[in-house]
Amino acid sequence: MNPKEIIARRVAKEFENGQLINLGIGLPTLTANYIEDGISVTFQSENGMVGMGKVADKDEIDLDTINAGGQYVTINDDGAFFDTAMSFGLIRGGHVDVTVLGALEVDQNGNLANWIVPGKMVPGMGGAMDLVVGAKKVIVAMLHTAKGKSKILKNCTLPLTAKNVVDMIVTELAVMKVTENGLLVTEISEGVTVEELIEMTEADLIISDDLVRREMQTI
Amino acid sequence: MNPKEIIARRVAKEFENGQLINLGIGLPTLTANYIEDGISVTFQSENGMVGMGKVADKDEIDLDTINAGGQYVTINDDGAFFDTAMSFGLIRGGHVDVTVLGALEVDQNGNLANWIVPGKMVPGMGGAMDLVVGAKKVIVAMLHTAKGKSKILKNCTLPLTAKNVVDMIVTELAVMKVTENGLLVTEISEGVTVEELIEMTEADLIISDDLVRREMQTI
Amino acid sequence: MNKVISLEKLKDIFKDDMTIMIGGFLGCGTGEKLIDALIQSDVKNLTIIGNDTSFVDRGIGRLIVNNQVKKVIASHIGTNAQTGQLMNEGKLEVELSPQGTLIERVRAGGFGLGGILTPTGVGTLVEENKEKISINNKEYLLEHPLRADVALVKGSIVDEFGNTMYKGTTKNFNPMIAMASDIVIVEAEEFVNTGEINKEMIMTPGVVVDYIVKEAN
Amino acid sequence: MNKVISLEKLKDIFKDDMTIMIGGFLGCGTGEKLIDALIQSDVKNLTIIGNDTSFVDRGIGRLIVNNQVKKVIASHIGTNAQTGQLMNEGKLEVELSPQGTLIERVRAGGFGLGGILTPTGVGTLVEENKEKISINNKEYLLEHPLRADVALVKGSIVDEFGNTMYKGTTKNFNPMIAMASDIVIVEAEEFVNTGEINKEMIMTPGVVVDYIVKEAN
Repeated sequence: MNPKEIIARRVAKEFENGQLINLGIGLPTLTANYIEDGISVTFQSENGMVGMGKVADKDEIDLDTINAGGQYVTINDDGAFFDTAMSFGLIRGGHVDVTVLGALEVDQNGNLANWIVPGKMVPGMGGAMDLVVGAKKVIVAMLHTAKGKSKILKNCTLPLTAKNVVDMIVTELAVMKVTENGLLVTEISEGVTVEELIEMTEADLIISDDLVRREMQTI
Repeated sequence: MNPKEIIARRVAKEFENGQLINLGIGLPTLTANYIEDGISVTFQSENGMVGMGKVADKDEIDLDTINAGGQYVTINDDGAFFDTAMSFGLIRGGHVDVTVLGALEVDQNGNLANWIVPGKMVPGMGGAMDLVVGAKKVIVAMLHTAKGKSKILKNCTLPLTAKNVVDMIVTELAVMKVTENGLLVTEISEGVTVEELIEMTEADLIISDDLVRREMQTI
Repeated sequence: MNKVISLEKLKDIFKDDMTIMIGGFLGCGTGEKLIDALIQSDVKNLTIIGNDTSFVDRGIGRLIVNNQVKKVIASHIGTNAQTGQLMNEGKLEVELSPQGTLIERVRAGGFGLGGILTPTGVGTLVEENKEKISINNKEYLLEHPLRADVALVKGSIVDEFGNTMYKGTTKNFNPMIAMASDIVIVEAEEFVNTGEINKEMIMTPGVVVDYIVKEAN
Repeated sequence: MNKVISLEKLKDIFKDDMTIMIGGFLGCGTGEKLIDALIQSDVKNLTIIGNDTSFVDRGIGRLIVNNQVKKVIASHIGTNAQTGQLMNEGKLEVELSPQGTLIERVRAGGFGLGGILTPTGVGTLVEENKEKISINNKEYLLEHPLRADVALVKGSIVDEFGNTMYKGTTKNFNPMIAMASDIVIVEAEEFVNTGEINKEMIMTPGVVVDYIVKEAN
């Protein structure tokens, strides 16, 4: 199983019946493929839709219906369309239960940086700042390292997207929860030792007494 | 012609093509009956409608369509329904061209009092405070006196609905404009002398050099 | 997820001292079955947030007459003499808020805003105890958000998932209170299968709706 | 009152240095005929307010490529490389605003609010030079309203009076920019007689619309 699939499958386990969920572009979107049987959730696309379906097949394309990544998508029976003000009312107002998004950096205080690399990449924050401030649960889904360097830090070095907002980090190596005491490792992947994880993580880690070993065939 | 009809007919002359107009309950509503030929305006009902039509005949009643006074009304072809937030967005945002409303008191500084008589009558301001602050032109349409006392004062004595908002006062006796210099009488009704008007008005009046004598048959 | 609930079961939700937002304008767009249930529950000391207190025999007005209300936050109480009388007797607290301000406060509560700045009420009794902020040399009142424990919404057409459309002038406060309350109960004038409402008419998404009462009016 | 205007005549409205709000999200819900007219007018030094700068060959993106823009206020510019390049060269000023904040600023401009308080952006670069206000021990940024000289709106169905409905996700910024601009121009994908649009679907009332362009897409 490739690392991204490991991450997407694990994130999907967090979804609960009836939740409204917003998935960021890229890896976070993959989680929709792995929702457990019997779990029914609603996806939001912040450009103006709840009840978003899948990417449209050629014969399903409606030029007026795109997701926040610009792809043509379908809308489910339970869906509805809204303008941007209402869409972000749902977000800022705490009506979105879970937001899953990627990060450039995240730190042990739950700070998140994912919108700008000064002088290099200035795409803008889009809806990300509102999403992480407004959603009830913020899950960062990303590869543990970039170019061999830990993306999980003691303190973010890039300009923040928001302060103290991340609840959970899911990487191919581990699942970590941001707690008042610091970053608590609750699950570690098959074939990874605690020592290796600590080695690959710049942030201080607290290892849970109830650490779960994630076996790849069961996630 | 009765005093209220005199007032309503005169106010209606202020309406211009294409305007969005909000009429208060009572006398202001009568103005809709006297709109001049060739003038096409749109009426708003702040509870959630633009393009309001007339009071519904028995066979036209739709229980879901009322005006701000609680009467069943019709909606015109050019109309639309909105929630209260949008309705007051139109009002506060300056999209309403004219609001016509009654007053308990109005003064020469354009202050208006029409929502409370402490200890006696506390109906609440409803939408009046937003309307007089938001509308581009505020016309007070009322009888000149109440129980023999002038309703047009040097300074309002009742709690205000808003400060410095009234543009024009139309009574059965005169038309007055609130200017930087004070209350300018621009028109006086047939059979009323300037001296009588001054006598019946507590506010200081400036008589326009171009004072128009309103002849009843022509208004 | 079956959101349909009976009026009988609904009574378990209502508690003394709750803050309840109720849709409607002079009773138009108020769920009278929900008011029935609230009256039958006989919970007391309620704080009611709505545009007005309607008439003595309709909507919010009936709760006032039944002495279940400790405080009302509304823009207008003039059509219900009982409200004024209880207020004068010191038995009912009334907070009057301009209509446009009131709906923005509810919206701010539901949309996660910390407050709004409005020119309405500057220089009047409404500004008492409120912060004034000057933006570009114009004064505004800082008005705080409102939220409630329960919203009683009246939907013209409601589907099984809770998606709701409101006909004509029944919209008024309904779409906003559905965003600003912890528990959202919708009374369906017409109840349909999920997906049967034109998606361009849905103002309240089912995701914010907790319970649906489908007894016909 | 005939609001229908030709693309040719439309050019008389556009002036150098104007602030223009443009609807659309990555070009979906942007009136491309209106962009054509703006490009043909060749007015310069525009300030453009919109969600994003789309792609180089679509919507706002085309104005960027045509060097007509002095400043952009948007939430995202990452899909149009030209925006970033001109910014880095100092030829284009970019003000980034979080999407939810940006739309509330436009709404405040159109709805007569002096500002809004949002938790979004607290503790980030976004808070620079902005007032922070604490409400119930939570910090909020005071964000100021936005208005424009002209709004370029794309309507899915527009009637003669200007009443407009927006299909699917083309709504995005369109209903709010139509409230926040002195001159509102709507490009009609479908043009119908007054009264033919279902009144429950109209998001923009004709009273705020000044001009309608009905050339088919």
